[in-house]
Amino acid sequence: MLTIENLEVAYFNAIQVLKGLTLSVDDSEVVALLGANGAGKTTLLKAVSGLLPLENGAIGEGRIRFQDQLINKTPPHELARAGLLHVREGRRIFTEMSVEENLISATYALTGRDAQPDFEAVYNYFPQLKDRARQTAGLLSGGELQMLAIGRALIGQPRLILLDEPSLGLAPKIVDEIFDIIARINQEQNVSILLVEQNANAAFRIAHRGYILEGGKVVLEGSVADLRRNPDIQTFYLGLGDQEDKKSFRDVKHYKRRKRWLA
Amino acid sequence: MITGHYKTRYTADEGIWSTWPKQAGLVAALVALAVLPLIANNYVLLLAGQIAIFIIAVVGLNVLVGYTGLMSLGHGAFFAIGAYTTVAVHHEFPNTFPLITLLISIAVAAAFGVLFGLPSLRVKGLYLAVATLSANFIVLFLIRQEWLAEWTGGVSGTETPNAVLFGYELRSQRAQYYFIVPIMLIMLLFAQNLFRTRFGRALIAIRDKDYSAEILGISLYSHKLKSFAISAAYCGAAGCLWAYFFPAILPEDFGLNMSITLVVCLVAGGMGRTLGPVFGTVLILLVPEILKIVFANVTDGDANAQMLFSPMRDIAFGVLIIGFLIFEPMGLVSIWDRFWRFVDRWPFSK
Amino acid sequence: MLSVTHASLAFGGIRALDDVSFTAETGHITAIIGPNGAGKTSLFNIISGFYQPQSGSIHFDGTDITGMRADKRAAMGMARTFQNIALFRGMTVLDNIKLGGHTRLRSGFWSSGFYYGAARREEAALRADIERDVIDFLELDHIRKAPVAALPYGLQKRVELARALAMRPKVLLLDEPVAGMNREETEDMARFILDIQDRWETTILLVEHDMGMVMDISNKVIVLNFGRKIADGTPDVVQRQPDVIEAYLGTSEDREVTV
Amino acid sequence: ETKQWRVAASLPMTGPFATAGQLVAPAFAEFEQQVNDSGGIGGRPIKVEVEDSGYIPRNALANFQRAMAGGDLHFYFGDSTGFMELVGPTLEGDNAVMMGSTSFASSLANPAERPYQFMAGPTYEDQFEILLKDIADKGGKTVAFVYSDTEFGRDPIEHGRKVAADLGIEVVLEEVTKAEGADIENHVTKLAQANPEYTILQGYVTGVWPQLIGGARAFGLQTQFMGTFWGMEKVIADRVTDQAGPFLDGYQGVMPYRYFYDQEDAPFYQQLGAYKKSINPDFPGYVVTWELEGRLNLELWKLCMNRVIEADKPVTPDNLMAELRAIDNWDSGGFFGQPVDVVDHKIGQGRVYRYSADSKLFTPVSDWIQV
Amino acid sequence: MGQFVQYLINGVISGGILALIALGIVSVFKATKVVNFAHGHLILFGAYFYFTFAVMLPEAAFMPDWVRSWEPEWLVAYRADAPSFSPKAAIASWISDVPRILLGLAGALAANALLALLIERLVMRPLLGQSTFAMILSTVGLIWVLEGSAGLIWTAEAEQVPSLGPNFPIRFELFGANLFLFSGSLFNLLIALALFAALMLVLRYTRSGVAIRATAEDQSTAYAMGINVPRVFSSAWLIASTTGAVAGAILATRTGLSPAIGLFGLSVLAVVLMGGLDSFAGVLLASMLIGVLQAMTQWKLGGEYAEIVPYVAVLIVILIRPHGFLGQEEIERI
Ligand SMILES: Nc1ncnc2c1ncn2[C@@H]1O[C@H](COP(=O)(O)OP(=O)(O)OP(=O)(O)O)[C@@H](O)[C@H]1O
Ligand SMILES: Nc1ncnc2c1ncn2[C@@H]1O[C@H](COP(=O)(O)OP(=O)(O)OP(=O)(O)O)[C@@H](O)[C@H]1O
Ligand SMILES: [Mg+2]
Ligand SMILES: [Mg+2]
Repeated sequence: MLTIENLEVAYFNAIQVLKGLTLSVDDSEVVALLGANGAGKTTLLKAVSGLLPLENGAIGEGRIRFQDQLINKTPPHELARAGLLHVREGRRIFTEMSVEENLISATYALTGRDAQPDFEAVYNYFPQLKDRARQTAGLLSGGELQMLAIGRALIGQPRLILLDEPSLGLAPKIVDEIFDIIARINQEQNVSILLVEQNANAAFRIAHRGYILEGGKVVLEGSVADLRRNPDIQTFYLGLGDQEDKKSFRDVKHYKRRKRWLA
Repeated sequence: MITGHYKTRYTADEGIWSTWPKQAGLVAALVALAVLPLIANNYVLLLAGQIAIFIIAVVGLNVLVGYTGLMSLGHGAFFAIGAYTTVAVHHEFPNTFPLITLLISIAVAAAFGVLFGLPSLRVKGLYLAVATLSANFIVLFLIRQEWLAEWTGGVSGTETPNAVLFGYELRSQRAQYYFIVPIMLIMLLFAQNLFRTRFGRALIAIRDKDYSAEILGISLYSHKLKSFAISAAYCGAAGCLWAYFFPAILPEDFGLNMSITLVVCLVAGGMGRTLGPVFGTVLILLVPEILKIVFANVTDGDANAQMLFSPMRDIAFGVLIIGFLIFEPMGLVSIWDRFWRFVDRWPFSK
Repeated sequence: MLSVTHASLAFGGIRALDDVSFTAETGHITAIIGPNGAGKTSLFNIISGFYQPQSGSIHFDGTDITGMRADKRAAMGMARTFQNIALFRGMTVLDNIKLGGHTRLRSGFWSSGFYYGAARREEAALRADIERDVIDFLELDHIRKAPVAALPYGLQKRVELARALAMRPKVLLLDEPVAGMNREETEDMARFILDIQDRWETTILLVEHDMGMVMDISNKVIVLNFGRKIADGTPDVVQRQPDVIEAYLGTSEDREVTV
Repeated sequence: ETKQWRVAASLPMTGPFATAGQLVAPAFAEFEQQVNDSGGIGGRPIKVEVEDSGYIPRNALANFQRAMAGGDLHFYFGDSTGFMELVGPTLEGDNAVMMGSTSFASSLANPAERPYQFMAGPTYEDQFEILLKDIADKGGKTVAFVYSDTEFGRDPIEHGRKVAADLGIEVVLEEVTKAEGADIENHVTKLAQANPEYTILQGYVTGVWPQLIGGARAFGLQTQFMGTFWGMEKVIADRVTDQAGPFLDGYQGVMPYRYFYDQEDAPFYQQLGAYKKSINPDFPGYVVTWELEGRLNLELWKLCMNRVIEADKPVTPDNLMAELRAIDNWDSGGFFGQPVDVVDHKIGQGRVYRYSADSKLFTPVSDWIQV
Repeated sequence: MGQFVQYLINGVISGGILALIALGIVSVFKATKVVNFAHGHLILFGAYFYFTFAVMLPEAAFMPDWVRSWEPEWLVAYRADAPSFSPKAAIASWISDVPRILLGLAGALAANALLALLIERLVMRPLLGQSTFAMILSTVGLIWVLEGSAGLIWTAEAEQVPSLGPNFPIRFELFGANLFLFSGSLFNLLIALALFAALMLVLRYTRSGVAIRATAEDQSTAYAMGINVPRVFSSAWLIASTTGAVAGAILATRTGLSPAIGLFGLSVLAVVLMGGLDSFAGVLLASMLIGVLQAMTQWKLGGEYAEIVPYVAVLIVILIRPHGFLGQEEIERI
């Protein structure tokens, strides 16, 4: 579905962010991508969805293929029309338009495909949105905004969704809800999902495989079950103590433990 | 070979002319400014004087637009207020000492600045730009009124006084140059100092994120108004010098055209930087003249050829502005920065 | 130190806050939690003075500050960070932090413009102060001259905290300080917050969705739902309240254990 | 010693009055060629340099100073009242130069304050006076002043009021309009309300006056429209007639000069026509009045030059201006219908012409009126 | 009272033209967040193009005679006994002008559209991703380029162009006063309002409207949603340039050709902000209000006051309503 080989990306021809990254997403698979702040996760998604040039970024080396097509230089709207939809960091809802108009805006992703937008399907996943269809989107709560962002992608009848930190700033209960729905979407719609997350617990719940990104490179990859067993992942991403129990934040030390994959 | 500039005190780290190549450059620039009139003809001095005056005004605009992030398309009005205040002061008290007039012009312009700034407490962005533009038109409208004509000369403008310093009348452009340029330098230094200390920093904070500034204890009301006042004061000073420099003024001199030229100078030079206005003004005021000289040399003053070339000059000028925005959007100062980075790292620079 | 009594706030038809009262004890960490849209940020906004509550009052340090402008409250020693990072993007880290010192400095427009003299001494003193108490403390030395816009998210959050600290606040309002951070970074931030509490006895108000952190470090937890306070107490107590679990926590804790 | 006489000019070749500048500019090149072909002045060739000002006084001042910096300058032609007033006070000592312009602003005809500036015709005030006298002669009782909100438009208004009062004519409307792109409907409405016998238009070059007259005619207003120098150009009137119909028929106005087609007893016009034909076989035989104005400035300078040189005096601005002031009973050979004097640095006469859409000519309807 | 109605009519007519000009500024703003300072000069080009295709081209040797003046026999007969300035004569002369009016309009629309595409490609496109401020200023730079180019291409000013509709005075009596208006102006008003309404409906109620608004709010997200952002940009410029061409043609018939048309366009900015940059309805309201206020001021106070009416009005309005009559307030969530 999506394969990325040896990708290098720099902003302003100066700030090198991705340094030879390789990754793939198979059909109907949920792949989690974890990594520290500034590791380049968002940059990777922007590179895939063609948004980099709008932010003075550029792909140097490397190839990105979507459904066996080379898409290094394909403009974003054509990717959307081919079924690759990007739910961006910070949700990026059109705040001055109504919820419904936000959904309509995504119908452009169906251009050139013989398909009708299915608003009801979206409202089925997210009943709250239906109640607020005519409301100005800027006034929705954080969870609803995230639902709308995902709903907007669904309108485009995607084959692959790039999902950037859907849990950001959401209450625990909503995070659960949303992740449940993401899992449902993956199963029912047969779409692949590349999920960028900081909340490893939540991400591992629904993902099949995972990658750990650090300093612009993949430092670890494997099935979710494998990753969960990795002691570094347990310490740095899952917050488990030495005995695989929950570690209290009050016990955090001033010095840092070294990560084994850096060795 | 310079491998780095080590600083041992925080004050040194905060200095502006911190490296010796920069200090040498500063001295060279000052010497050049001092000797220019000795070798230049009236035409060059006319341009130099105009540029110096404009620099003051653009520095003022920079305070508001570049540092505080409030857009204005009406600064021609403050220029006008400074100029007409000077005329009016000399009309009432013919022998006023020029620096006193300058201070009065500054004060009056600053007061108008506060008045113009009132909308900024409610209005942002383009709305503010158009509010100031409107204010500009209204000021010009008032200046043209018959009932103010005694001081303003009304529609047909008025002759302006010459500065008299200690019994010596500044008639020649050379003498005026030595009056204007030091004032410009002082005002430039003042602005530079302002923006590396508390007050100026607060303005920049308002530009970058107003509510965040507020939460740090910066009063938006008073700072926005003060910014308008300072900005207007600079333009008022420029207006005062303008009135001394030119033999006559007309209301049209200070219209939209001037306001836009000020903005263009600022953008070409680089907003929010002290040297931006200097570079921008020099570029924007000199380019049309250089184009003229070039075309005059090509055509040898021939009328028929001039007819063809004159519109092309306008086109060239517009293309220059657009080209700048596309290729050097941060203005000339970014070239300047690159230059100094190069010098500082030489011979390791590539 | 800080108390809110019967505060209500509505936007059009939406009741963002509905008769909310609570007190934050001096030197304690008080956490405010609740679902999205419950009114936590709105509560911060009326405390810091961006919105005026339609009814109710706010007392800070013994004074009634209801109706006072935001910048005045800051001068009294109130600092905060924002849910969506609100740094001055055009400036360096150092300048951002210096701005935190704004209310402590005296030099005005004239002395700033003339610089040599009072203004210069004051600037140097501020710089020394910040270097010692803020930059070293929050481990920002390596990026002090970097423009904030280019920093990764986590560091930006830390710079925002640094800026607030430079104000020497009596009370510090933190709106989702660890959102978007992974476990490791969250731990760092938790450490800083605890250290601040220790070192300056700052009163801290904390809005956060990371329950692990909230429950571990706060002394008291207040739960909001639809603008109303539904619970108030120590973390242990609140955590077990069924209506809190129902409205906010959900059952994810259980699920996590199943792994 | 200079080898050639230098003349420089600022003309508005861009900006709002570009039409005027572009029409006049070729005359300067032609003057240079014609004078040099006939041996120059006092045996030395002349050099004419033209610059664009965009009708901005400050630009014209820069042009002027650059011309001055280029060596001895013997005549300068300015392009606006604003420039003339801006440069006026600086013309002293080494900076002095004889200076004509496109402006007829009354303040420029002032030997005491403007010792080096002159005007090749009557001031706008004079022109108004001529028109009002003509109205009075014909028994007119009411008049409207319609003028643009510019210095140029307002220049003669106050004087006009006074003269009208003296002549017993009532000013029933004073209407201020934009210099270009005026809101014709409103102005016509107001004219209709005031219903004056005569309407004097002032302060327009190519625009507004034709539209205003057209609108009023279409509406059926009977008022007699009148104009001053810049609103009296046949080329414009002809264009309007060709493109929009004959509504300018009967329009009148004051003109200080004879139209170029009026060549009877006008040796200078005949020569100029012949010369133009010789260098350009397509020359249609008509020279626009705006060009005549520039040309007359140059001719006056040439006359003064010749007289100074003949008198064997040094060619200085003071000597040139002294000769100008001494012009008395001068036969221009065309421009004026009778010998003229220079008084107060101007030539205060003109007469009223009327446009006929049939013949496409402005023909005189009054005698030369002296003011 | 009758006089009042007269000036009201005059004001509404000029308000219609203001609205038509404003339309172009608003549509570019809606799509790109750029306020086009050069819109007046786009209109100026429209006017010159109209002149070129409706006056200059028909006079060219290779054009058939009927383009310049269409005189079928029935028209000659119809006109035969009409007195000059009568409606009949006006209609007849308009009919004989129809071919060149159509040619002029078609030419102006096409040429202006081409010009706009050029501007969009060469100036605005390279600035994509730059701050809107830079884009706005580049339109200021465009003013010089366009003005210079116009000066280079056309020396023709003070030219008259045929009016779009038949132009004869209409007289009627109301409240005891004799009122009049020109049929040509009425025709212009109708064209302006029709264009305005059409565009407003398209943007409000169609999918394209959503695309345009989405692009305005967040270019890159709109792009990622499958919206062809560059196409949206060029369409916005196309709308502006074609409505601008019509506005130019109308202005040229009303006030004659002159570079002042460019400046006139600039003053419409005040109207646009008064209405609210992003609201068509608000801008229409503001246009009418300014038109009427200006007419009333001209009537009661005279021309020098009329000129500053828009500026005073916009200042007052945005002090009371910082986003104009109907402009949308940005939601800033802290
Ligand atoms: N538009 C940009 N211009 C310049 N640098 C950028 C830009 N966007 C990101 N960067 C830099 O690239 C690096 C990686 O950023 P990116 O947003 O991809 O990280 P991330 O892994 O998504 O982090 P986070 O978890 O904070 O979202 C950071 O150092 C950031 O400063
Ligand atoms: N400026 C505003 N205009 C209108 N409504 C607002 C505004 N600010 C907040 N609201 C509304 O008030 C309610 C409370 O919002 P608030 O931001 O305080 O929630 P929160 O608890 O901070 O949520 P989150 O956890 O998502 O940050 C929400 O319904 C929101 O839509
Ligand atoms: Mg990211
Ligand atoms: Mg919140």
